[in-house]
Amino acid sequence: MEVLGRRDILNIDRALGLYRVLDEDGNPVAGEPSLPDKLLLDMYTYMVRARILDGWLLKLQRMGRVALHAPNKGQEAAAVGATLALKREDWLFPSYRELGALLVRGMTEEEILDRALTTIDDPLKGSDFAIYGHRKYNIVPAPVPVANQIPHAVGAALAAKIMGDKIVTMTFFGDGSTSRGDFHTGLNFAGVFKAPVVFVNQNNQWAISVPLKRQTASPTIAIKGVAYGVPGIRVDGNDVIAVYTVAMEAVERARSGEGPTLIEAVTYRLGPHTTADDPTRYRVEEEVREWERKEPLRRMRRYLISRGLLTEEEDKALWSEWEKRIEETVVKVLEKPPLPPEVVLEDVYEEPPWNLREQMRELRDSIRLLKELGVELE
Amino acid sequence: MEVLGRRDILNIDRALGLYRVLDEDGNPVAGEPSLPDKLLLDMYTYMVRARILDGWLLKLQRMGRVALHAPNKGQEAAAVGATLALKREDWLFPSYRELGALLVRGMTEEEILDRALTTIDDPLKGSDFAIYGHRKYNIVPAPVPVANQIPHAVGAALAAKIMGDKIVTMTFFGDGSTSRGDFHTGLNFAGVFKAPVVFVNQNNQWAISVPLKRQTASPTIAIKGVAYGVPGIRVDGNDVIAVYTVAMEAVERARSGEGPTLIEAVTYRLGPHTTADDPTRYRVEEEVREWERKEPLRRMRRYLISRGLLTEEEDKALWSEWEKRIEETVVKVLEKPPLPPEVVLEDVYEEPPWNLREQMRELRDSIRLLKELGVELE
Amino acid sequence: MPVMNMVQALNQALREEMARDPRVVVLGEDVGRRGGVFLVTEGLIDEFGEMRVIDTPLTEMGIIGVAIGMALYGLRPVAEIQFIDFVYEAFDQIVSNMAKIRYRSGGMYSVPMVLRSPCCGGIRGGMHHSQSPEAYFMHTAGLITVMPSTPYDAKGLLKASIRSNDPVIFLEPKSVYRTIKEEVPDRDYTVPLGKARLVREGSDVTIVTWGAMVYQSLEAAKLVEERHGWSVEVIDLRTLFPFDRDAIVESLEKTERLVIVHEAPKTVGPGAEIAAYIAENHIELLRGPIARVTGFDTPFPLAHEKLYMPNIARIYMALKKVMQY
Amino acid sequence: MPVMNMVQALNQALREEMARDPRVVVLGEDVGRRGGVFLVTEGLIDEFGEMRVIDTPLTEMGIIGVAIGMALYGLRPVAEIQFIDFVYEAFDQIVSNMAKIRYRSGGMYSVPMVLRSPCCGGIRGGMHHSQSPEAYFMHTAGLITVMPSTPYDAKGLLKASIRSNDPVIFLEPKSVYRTIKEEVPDRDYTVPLGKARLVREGSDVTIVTWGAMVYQSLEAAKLVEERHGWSVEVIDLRTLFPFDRDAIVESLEKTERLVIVHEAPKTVGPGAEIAAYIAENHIELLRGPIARVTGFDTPFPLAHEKLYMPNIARIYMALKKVMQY
Ligand SMILES: Cc1ncc(C[n+]2csc(CCOP(=O)(O)OP(=O)(O)O)c2C)c(N)n1
Ligand SMILES: Cc1ncc(C[n+]2csc(CCOP(=O)(O)OP(=O)(O)O)c2C)c(N)n1
Ligand SMILES: [Mg+2]
Ligand SMILES: [Mg+2]
Repeated sequence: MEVLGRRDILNIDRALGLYRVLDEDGNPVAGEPSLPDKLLLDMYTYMVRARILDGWLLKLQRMGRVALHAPNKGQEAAAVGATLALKREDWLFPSYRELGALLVRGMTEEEILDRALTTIDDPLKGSDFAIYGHRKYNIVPAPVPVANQIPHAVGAALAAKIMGDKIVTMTFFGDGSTSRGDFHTGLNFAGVFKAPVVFVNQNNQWAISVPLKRQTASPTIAIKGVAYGVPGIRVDGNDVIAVYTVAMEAVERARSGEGPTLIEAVTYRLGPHTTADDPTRYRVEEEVREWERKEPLRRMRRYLISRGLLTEEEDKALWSEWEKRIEETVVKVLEKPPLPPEVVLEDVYEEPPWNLREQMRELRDSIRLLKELGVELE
Repeated sequence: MEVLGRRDILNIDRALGLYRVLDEDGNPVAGEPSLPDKLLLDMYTYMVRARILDGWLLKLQRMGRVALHAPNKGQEAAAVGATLALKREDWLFPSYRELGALLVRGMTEEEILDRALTTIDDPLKGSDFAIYGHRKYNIVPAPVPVANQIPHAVGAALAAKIMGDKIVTMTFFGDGSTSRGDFHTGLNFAGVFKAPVVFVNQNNQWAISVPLKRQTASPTIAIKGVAYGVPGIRVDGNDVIAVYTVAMEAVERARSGEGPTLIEAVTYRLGPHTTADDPTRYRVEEEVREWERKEPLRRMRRYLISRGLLTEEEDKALWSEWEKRIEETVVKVLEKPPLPPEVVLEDVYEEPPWNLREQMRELRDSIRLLKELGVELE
Repeated sequence: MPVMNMVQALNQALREEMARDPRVVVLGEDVGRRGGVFLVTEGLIDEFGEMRVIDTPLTEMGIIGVAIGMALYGLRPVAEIQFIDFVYEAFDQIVSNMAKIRYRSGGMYSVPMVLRSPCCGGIRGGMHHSQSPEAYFMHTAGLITVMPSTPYDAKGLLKASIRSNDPVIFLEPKSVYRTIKEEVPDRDYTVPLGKARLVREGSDVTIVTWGAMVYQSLEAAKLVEERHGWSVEVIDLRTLFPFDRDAIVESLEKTERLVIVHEAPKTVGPGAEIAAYIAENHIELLRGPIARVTGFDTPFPLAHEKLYMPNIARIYMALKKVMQY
Repeated sequence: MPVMNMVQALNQALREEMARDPRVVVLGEDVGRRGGVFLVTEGLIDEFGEMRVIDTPLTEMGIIGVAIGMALYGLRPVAEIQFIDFVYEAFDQIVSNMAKIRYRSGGMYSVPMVLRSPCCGGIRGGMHHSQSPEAYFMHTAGLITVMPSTPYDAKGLLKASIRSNDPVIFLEPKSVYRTIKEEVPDRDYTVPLGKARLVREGSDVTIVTWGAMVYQSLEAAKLVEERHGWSVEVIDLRTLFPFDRDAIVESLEKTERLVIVHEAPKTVGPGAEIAAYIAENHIELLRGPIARVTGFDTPFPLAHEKLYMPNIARIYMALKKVMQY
């Protein structure tokens, strides 16, 4: 039997393996990583900020001020580690569970909260929940239909290639999202055209209540790259240094014209799917406990302390500083006025056609009448 | 680095290799195949019939009697070999390029021609071109949007499993079709649910003008099964015995509950994509010449003759017998009246709702008026 | 008779149909252990097992494509799309196959399946958890499109849909899921497809509506009655295609005025067909203009959704317009 | 001025826009060497190279999804769908992204792209090579939908579409591709989006139509003129959304009678909106019923397509109905 001589491109070992720098307790598994101290501390700080902000969004949802939130807890390392590999001019196509990625790109807590609370300063003008983005940071706001953004990241990468820009695009998506057509088509185009894109799969084991083994019979997510000629790398997604390392490699490959990479970051969603979910219906507590032990902040803190880059006291100070700063931001944002009703009819087209101009009149008349009738609609 | 211990399911060697029983000149590559003489002769006869019928459909299209035809020439072995592995009660979900598969299932030339010419006996009542099917033979007529039928084959297979029927479904599709979402989702469902389905990819190297390497960067089509936990087998699609052999294995696996298989039958479309195509625009003549040498009928005839199962004279007789029979059928079918105009409004629902009843009146009135006006609309 | 909300009524409909007919299976994202995100399929997996209550991978195209294959083979699948806003990945399967297989096969094959899904706004769901895309389905020949507004109708219509030999798009206005409760028979009954429900009798103007807008329309009807003494008839269409034209015409024969209220955007929306149907076939019945009160021609917004959706003020304005013409 | 058919005019429009603006790229199945199955993109790959004329894998979802990403980044992609009947796999990308990204991003991002595709019947294309799905797009807020009926308009409208900062669905009636020839300027010009074209002046009845149905309508107009002396005005809408309501209303002020002719199926079709718009805003202009002559509410058939599509007899019947009311 003649066998095609191209097994090398399959990258099978890396796609079936699990790359790690730290073990679950924060001990280096194969020698000390050689990254600058500041970068290591930044990684941790971003994760801390994401964790605190995540908690606030949860609280604000319970207070009825945020429509819905998709908790990030436990997945901070994948978002932060991967995004840190990007340059300022690169583009990010996130999903709805990457607060840390937004922070790394430079988005502020205030901008994120404006968005979540649809205040007058909401950069996305109240369009949808759980999505974030900002042109200023080259972050395209995520579509809620999962995986939709994957071909966009590929298209933007190809556009950059066509225009001769040496930028890279990166997109995040979950394990469940790999079942969608968008994943298939995005990876396929990227493979065929060698698009400078990095696919970051956050394999958090669940798509709401559907476990990974019901999602795919593939041995790993990373190996799916084989179907597209896209190298796959499986990495411990709770090890921020490991994620950063493989992301750097992927970003450099992309930037140097060698094409796309599929990174599977193996992680776990410690919280509910969203604030509307009740995970006790479908998963056992022990599983959560087990992954809590492996969660990324604990691990990184232990490592930083053991390496002497952080003391227990400094860590406490870091947390309380950010807790205070973010709380102050929350208070400030809570006091902002809401978006004006007219936003409902704006930004459908560059210029509103006649139907929207008429509907703007209808909207304004209806608001006047509602006031007259004494009806509260919010 | 810890590596998942499941490399076995990847079936990499079979998915990257090329299974053959006969070489390009019809010589057995590894010993005499042990199949009954009658079966070997049947394989050849079905291919001969398909080849002749294909030629007629081409001619009938040029005569303006068939709206469009997708030539099969060069691909007869994949359709015939794979379908011969099915039992009567199994279900077939073909594409538009498998005349041989229809014949193997028992469909007659007359039924196929009735369909192609939309005569009064057209079993599908004039609905579309290039598609064939019949409930009598468990053949579901193909949708023209490519790959659409793949999830249907999976769903039917799952339904059979749920109902406890020990049947297998088989579906055909081209290399281009693997880029569509339907391929992705069909393979994924089949893998997750171990559906008793056999996927037969006719990799004929082209999707109209798009060559395989522009379709996917995957080293083979068969290896794509890895992404779904579906074993892939790559086979010489112009070697009818080889196709039959791997299809039998896949059908038996499916029937015994072991799940789906993806067969890549490597073949070549010798003719234009359809009667509306002009392949000289995009491919070179040498390529066609090269594949003509490898075409399946020549190869099988040489083998049968060398094995003593067929003489040159018998072969001539076989061809002229079928040429005569099919020509007679063509003549008969050409004389049949067309479908009545009312079919346009039938079979939308089980019972026509009020709008269709009214539109039937409109149709009849318009036909009367057209006659009165002396306008010919066909 | 037990009092139920729509979720309970739908759950019971599924349970009864699955018990009655072994060909009925349920599939979709999170329909198993999770019981669906709105719990419409709660408990079914315990009663009917994993073979008949199937948690699927996350792909609407796959759910519908596979359900079509199941229906072709002889099952009666009820496929859940978690929110109708996610149905578009399946649009090719719906338009090219679910709707067309009977026609394509000259009547030899059919696709007796139900696509059921929560739809419409009113729960702060934002752009992709609030849509009312019924117009797309109504425009697609081969499909039946249904939207109940009450628990009673929900149960009866779902059962009728499952028994239909034609494919049904069954849309559930999620804002009504738990807010409306009524007596629902604990036994088998169906509500026929294609028949509207007269919700409120009136003589001056007819509102044709469906889903959650039935309740907004009733409020507006009360308001104009109080303020102006106008008597408003409200018709709940229930089946959107084929819609009950007789019920509309009968009402117009009395009222001679028509307001159509729906959440879907206006342009080429479902209301356009109803208005066009009347303007084409019964213009003589009308005293003046037809009015449409609809979702605006924008994506569904997160902020100010109640201003986006038809509300009492906008319906009132329309009633006034047609009454004072 | 050179005489061209629509294929040549479209080809020239693409060529000129690509030369004028390096951001314009073309992508789709077989658009490269093959020049598209109708040769609309013929020769472009030789002139602009493989980076700007891109043969894609066979997936409409990918073509549109990737084109959206390109447009986000700053290109102006013209994505070809080989036949509009295959667009549905891309429907999620179209409805959820192409149409909504401007809104979703509060105006920060836009998707200046064109989806162009041969549409409509008349060439014995059968169920999946003949559809007229414009209603789906017209109902989707955020999209502009265009269909030219002449080579001149095709060139000018395509150029305007490529320059539009909003996403445009550009539908090309393939039965007209090579049958109609006219003088087309060899130089740059655009035909503005949103403006109808008065094709034939008349005073008794207005036909609003577009695409290939312009020609059927003209034949029917001639017939009734000869037979009955009725004077028929024919308006080619050209842009289907936002449609030129002023042109329609102006004509109705004169004729007071309206017939709408389109190939798309009737129920919730594009004609429903035009009829509803008039019934809602200008009912006082009408002397009698509006009539719609449309594709039947079935899948598009292979057999007897000319009976399925609006033809001279059916348009004649409708004109008679509204004239003799
Ligand atoms: C197309 C689509 N279908 C369904 C949903 C509803 N939904 C939201 S998130 C989700 C699960 C996503 O799982 P995964 O991709 O693994 O991401 P995770 O939530 O685990 O981060 C589902 C089904 C959706 N948002 N989009
Ligand atoms: C969804 C869809 N897009 C486009 C087409 C037009 N088309 C018909 S066949 C074809 C190529 C199919 O290639 P492949 O799957 O390799 O099958 P082959 O024709 O080579 O047998 C294309 C693009 C189609 N039928 N369906
Ligand atoms: Mg997940
Ligand atoms: Mg092919």
